[in-house]
Amino acid sequence: MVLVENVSITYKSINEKTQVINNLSLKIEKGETLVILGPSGCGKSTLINALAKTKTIESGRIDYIQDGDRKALSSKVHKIGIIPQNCGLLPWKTVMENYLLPLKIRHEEINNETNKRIEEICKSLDIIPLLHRYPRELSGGQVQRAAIARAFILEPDLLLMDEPFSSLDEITREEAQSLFLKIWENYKPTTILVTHSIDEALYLGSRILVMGTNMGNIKYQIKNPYFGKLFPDEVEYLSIKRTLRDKLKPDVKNKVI
Amino acid sequence: MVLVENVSITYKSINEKTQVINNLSLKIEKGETLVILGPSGCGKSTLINALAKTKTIESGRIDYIQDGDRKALSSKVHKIGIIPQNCGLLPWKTVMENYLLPLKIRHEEINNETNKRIEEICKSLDIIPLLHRYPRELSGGQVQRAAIARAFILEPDLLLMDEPFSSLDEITREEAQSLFLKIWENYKPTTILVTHSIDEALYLGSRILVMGTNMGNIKYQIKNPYFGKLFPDEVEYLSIKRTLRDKLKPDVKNKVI
Amino acid sequence: TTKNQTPNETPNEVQNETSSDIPTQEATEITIGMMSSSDVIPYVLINEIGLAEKYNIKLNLEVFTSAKDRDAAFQAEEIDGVLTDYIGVCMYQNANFDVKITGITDGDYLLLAGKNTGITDISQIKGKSIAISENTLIDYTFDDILKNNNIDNVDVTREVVPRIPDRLELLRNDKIDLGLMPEPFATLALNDGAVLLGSANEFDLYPAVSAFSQTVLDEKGEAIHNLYKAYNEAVDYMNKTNIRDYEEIVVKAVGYPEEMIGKIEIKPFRTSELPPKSEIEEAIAWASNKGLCSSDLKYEQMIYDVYSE
Amino acid sequence: MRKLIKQWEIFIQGFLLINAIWLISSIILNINVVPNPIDVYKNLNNLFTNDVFLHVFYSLKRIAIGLILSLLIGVPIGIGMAYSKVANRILFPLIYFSYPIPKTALLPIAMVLFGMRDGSKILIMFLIIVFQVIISVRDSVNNIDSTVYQVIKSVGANKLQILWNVTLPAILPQLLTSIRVSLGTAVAILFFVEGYGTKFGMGYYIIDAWSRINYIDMYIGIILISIVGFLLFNLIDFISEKMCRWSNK
Amino acid sequence: MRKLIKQWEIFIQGFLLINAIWLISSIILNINVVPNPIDVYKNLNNLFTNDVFLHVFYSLKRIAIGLILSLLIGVPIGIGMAYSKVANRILFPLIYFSYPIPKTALLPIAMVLFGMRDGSKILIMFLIIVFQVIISVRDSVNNIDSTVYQVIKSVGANKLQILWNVTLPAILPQLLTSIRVSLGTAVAILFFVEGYGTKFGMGYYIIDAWSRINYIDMYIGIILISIVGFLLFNLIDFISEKMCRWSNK
Ligand SMILES: Nc1ncnc2c1ncn2[C@@H]1O[C@H](COP(=O)(O)OP(=O)(O)OP(=O)(O)O)[C@@H](O)[C@H]1O
Ligand SMILES: Nc1ncnc2c1ncn2[C@@H]1O[C@H](COP(=O)(O)OP(=O)(O)OP(=O)(O)O)[C@@H](O)[C@H]1O
Ligand SMILES: [Mg+2]
Ligand SMILES: [Mg+2]
Repeated sequence: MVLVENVSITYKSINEKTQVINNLSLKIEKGETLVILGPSGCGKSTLINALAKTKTIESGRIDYIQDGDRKALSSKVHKIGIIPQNCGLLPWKTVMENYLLPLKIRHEEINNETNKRIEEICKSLDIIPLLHRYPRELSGGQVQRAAIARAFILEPDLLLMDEPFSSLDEITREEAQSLFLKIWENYKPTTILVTHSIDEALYLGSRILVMGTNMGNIKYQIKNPYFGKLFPDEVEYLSIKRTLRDKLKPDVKNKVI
Repeated sequence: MVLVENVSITYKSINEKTQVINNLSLKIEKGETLVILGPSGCGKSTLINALAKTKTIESGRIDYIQDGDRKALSSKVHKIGIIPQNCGLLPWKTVMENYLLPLKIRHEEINNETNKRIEEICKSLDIIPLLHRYPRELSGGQVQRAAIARAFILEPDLLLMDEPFSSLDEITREEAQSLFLKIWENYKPTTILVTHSIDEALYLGSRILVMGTNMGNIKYQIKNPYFGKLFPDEVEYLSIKRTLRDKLKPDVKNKVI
Repeated sequence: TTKNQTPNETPNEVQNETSSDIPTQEATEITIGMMSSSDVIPYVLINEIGLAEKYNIKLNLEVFTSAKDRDAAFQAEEIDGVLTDYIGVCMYQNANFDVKITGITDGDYLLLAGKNTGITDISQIKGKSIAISENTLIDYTFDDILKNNNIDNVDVTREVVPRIPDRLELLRNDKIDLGLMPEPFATLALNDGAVLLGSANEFDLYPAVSAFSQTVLDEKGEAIHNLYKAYNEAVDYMNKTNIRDYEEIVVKAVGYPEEMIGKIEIKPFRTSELPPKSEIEEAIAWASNKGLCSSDLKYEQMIYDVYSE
Repeated sequence: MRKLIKQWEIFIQGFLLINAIWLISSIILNINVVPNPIDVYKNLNNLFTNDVFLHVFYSLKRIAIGLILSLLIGVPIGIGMAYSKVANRILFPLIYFSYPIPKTALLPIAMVLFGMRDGSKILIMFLIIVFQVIISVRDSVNNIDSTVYQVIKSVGANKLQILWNVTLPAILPQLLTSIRVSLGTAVAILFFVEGYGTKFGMGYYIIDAWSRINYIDMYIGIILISIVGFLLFNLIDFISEKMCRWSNK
Repeated sequence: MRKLIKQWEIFIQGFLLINAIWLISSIILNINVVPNPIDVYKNLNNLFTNDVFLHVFYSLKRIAIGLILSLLIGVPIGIGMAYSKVANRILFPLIYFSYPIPKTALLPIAMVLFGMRDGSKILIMFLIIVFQVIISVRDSVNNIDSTVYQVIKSVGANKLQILWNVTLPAILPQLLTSIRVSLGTAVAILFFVEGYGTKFGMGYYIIDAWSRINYIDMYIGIILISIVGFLLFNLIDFISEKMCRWSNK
């Protein structure tokens, strides 16, 4: 379980200080897939980066509770996998080397089984012919698929995904989504997924959370009954969809002013 | 009218030569908005870059015909606006400076009217408070909106957009899309839009084109009767959608092998 | 031509002749730092004609291209002694580096005028420019030449050019009017048309000396004494032998251009002795006047007699 | 204002640190080539009787002209080599052959051609620095990510506009590094070129003291040159901060 | 194979070009500090009677040790200054103060400490180059885009792993530039440090000829040093090509 308590995050530039998240508290259960929706610029990526320990928080704490044992979430102790919004492949390593690096850093043995897993994931994402290319020789969607594969290969305890499917065509996206579900079924990583697609949120999120524009406030939360179900044709599905859409709209008071 | 004739494009690296587009011919009518769909990595961005003159073509020609006068398409003669997949904002210029640069290069007077237009577009895209920031101080979606605004401000004759709305939440995206339609209504730029969303294709494309995986072949083309119509609830709409989805799927022979 | 003769023919004979008294104990090593000039000829000959073995010393000649480098090495005790001059020793003393003059060396410094300057006599140098180094024996020598010719030195523009080859080049290319140069540069300039106006030796000024640090003198006194014996023998050899017999050695050591072989002339050298007191005192006066040393410096502090035994 | 105070703090702290190291090593080594800093500072007034400002002024003038000339000529050549295949083909071997030539060995030529005043001094300085500038500009232009050109090329910018709006800002951080490095080189070259044909300059001051074996004065000169160098480096840092605000971390 | 032929083509073309320029200027200037290249080449056999390989070998040895030492010490210091606030606070003023000191003025100290053989030579070379390396490494680490650290930090890499997998590859192109520049500097310093305490080295060869006013020999030495330099630069280009395949354009 990941516990985010009273977290505030600011960006500092020379003459400005922008507070992006103020006093956010959040609980992510073990094995849950939490989807975060929110208007552009509300602080979703910032939160993901804070969880991945790549953005320092100003105040508050982020803890990881395992078997009743509460520890500060740490990338050294806990296995965190991230797909950043810019994909984060190292340009000087081939796709394959990019995969092997996190495994090497975590001192994971690369045995037959690992190789088989890597191959399977790469096959599902259709990137086998790209494994020996450098990132700048890939198309936008190929980079994204490569980043997805890297995160999945790591088998992290905490999986953070920032708009991972945004540059994929519908077919490829569905394949990637179902791959995620398969992997999640397999060993149930705690997952946080940022997306802009309400359909995707309803398909992949066991819980859905809508952030507001106001310093990372949580406007709305819902347990999702349609988790893992593709194209449910129910009336209630459409009504949930509509609610989420409404919640995504800017606050009325902002509109009036 | 833009005429693409027998165009072939290859990428060269030290020991490899990858042909991406082979012998593609294409005609884009003046004032048309052509949407290109296609599986990830099929060569859409490559084509866009070739049209923008930022990727040299190996053979073939790309011409622009105006009033019966046929000339090679040239960024010096013709006004080309582009939103590349990575947005292409110059990191050392603020958002505002990024807008003014293309205008300055094209020697356009920056009068009251221009200022008003800039303000209007920025207001619609909700980026007024970001105008004095540098690109690295923006969120993913904000960068994308800034890039959209830059292309719209230029009022180009040929507007090239490579997945311009992919990082926007649904509400912002719809606003951006309707802004595009408004601008298009206004002075009818010839537009090529690459997208992964079939809905978006049907909303924004007067013609839709599906590229295959095989060296940029055109698998399918359709005049779109639903151009500019949001959420049409017709049976035929759904059937077109289904057709497009099918066409996006990899070729059967690939599947079998 | 002379070029093809074996230059070591004569030296070998000397070696054979002297190899009879084979040294019993190991030869003491003496390293001397020097810059290429005709002063070094006897030292080179000590090695070349086998005098080093005879006097049981191992003489290393370390050639420097800049006086600053040489001084640095001297202070670092990398070398035992140097070929320097009165002014140099004054400055060593002033820097609390106890260096003693142990002998004189021979070599002349020629005042030359560029071929296109129209100067033919030293009285015409008023208002002209000279390439010179500051606070060195050249500086001192120039002043001395002027004084001996009763010329007020204020009227000559002194341009500091540290490297002698550069001075020669400036003189050759009419960028400067005058130069004061040792061999072999003087000969080269003369060959090129420069006009000789005067020289140091002409007024019996021999400012160049060999010197050792007091520490080394204490440690290797015996060997240094032998060195001067060898030096004197080398000078005898030079003065008695036809220059053509050892010309190649001279050309190499001094750095004459090869085409000078067969034309080189050398004045007779003097055997080593301590410089006269009056000259040293004059040099001290000059140096202290320039602020290079204290006027309290005494002749006795500056010299060391290795010939006493 | 607070920034200024901090700058001074760093200056003083660094200065004290250097002097502490110096003091300790002069005590440990106990050789007269490393004089005790206290002795040196006791004689600091030498500096002011010695036209310190003239020395600094002359040196700065030479550095400024040498550096600016090198940039004016080196930057365009470097960019040209990176962009133009033809220019590269001609210039690349020329530069690779002439860069290793020890420029100080060309002093006779420089003196004969430009005299022994500032002309030849600046020529030598220029010849040494310009290659450093050319190489680093060429390399940094080659390392620019080609995607930044996309938009500006698509609006039909000409070469000059691309240069001004993309190439120069993109290489600016490396260019500033190169200027820092060149500045250090330029100061060091003073020591060579002020050894002849002048009586002014910080380099002259040090060489003169050295040839007089006056280590106290020599170290006074070194202190002077190191303070002036420090201030120049800080000036570049200041410029760099103003000009690279966009990448400020 | 074809590449090799092309390399040779460039080599020969550049060599001829340089010699053409030289020939023309020797004719125009008509001063004996610029001898006619034809006279020089006529005497080229001097080189081989003069232990050319020993000269090259000694110089290369000094350059190699000096450069490698500078890299071994300069790269970690530069990285340390960029990453650690404390290290930067202490080192930054120290370096800004000591970079401008003309290192050649420290020769007396270098000789006292390391003798007048290769020890002091390499020390002087090291002192000159290490600052260039420190400054450029520090600046290039500071210019690394912080987003490249994201993924590696999130998997809990330690400092060393980050260094090896991100920092070093990220600065590699600039580091290679810095090595190119330093190499040029190192070759030029030969000319200073081989002026004392040795009878071997390309610098010695040139200085010796210079002080004998033997311009023919001096130019032979310059040709030698420039060919060796050219080959060294090409070696670095070769390494650079192998190591930066990912950014190859
Ligand atoms: N620099 C390069 N070197 C080699 N191959 C490249 C390079 N850039 C792109 N490619 C290849 O060219 C093909 C087309 O790339 P392009 O970027 O045009 O695809 P795309 O249709 O835009 O895909 P996406 O939807 O993923 O953005 C891809 O298969 C890609 O791997
Ligand atoms: N380096 C920075 N300096 C200042 N402000 C920043 C910086 N990075 C991000 N911001 C601001 O912080 C806010 C949150 O950014 P963040 O990237 O978290 O948004 P987001 O929710 O991920 O948006 P998107 O959906 O567009 O990716 C934005 O308003 C952005 O302008
Ligand atoms: Mg984001
Ligand atoms: Mg693309």
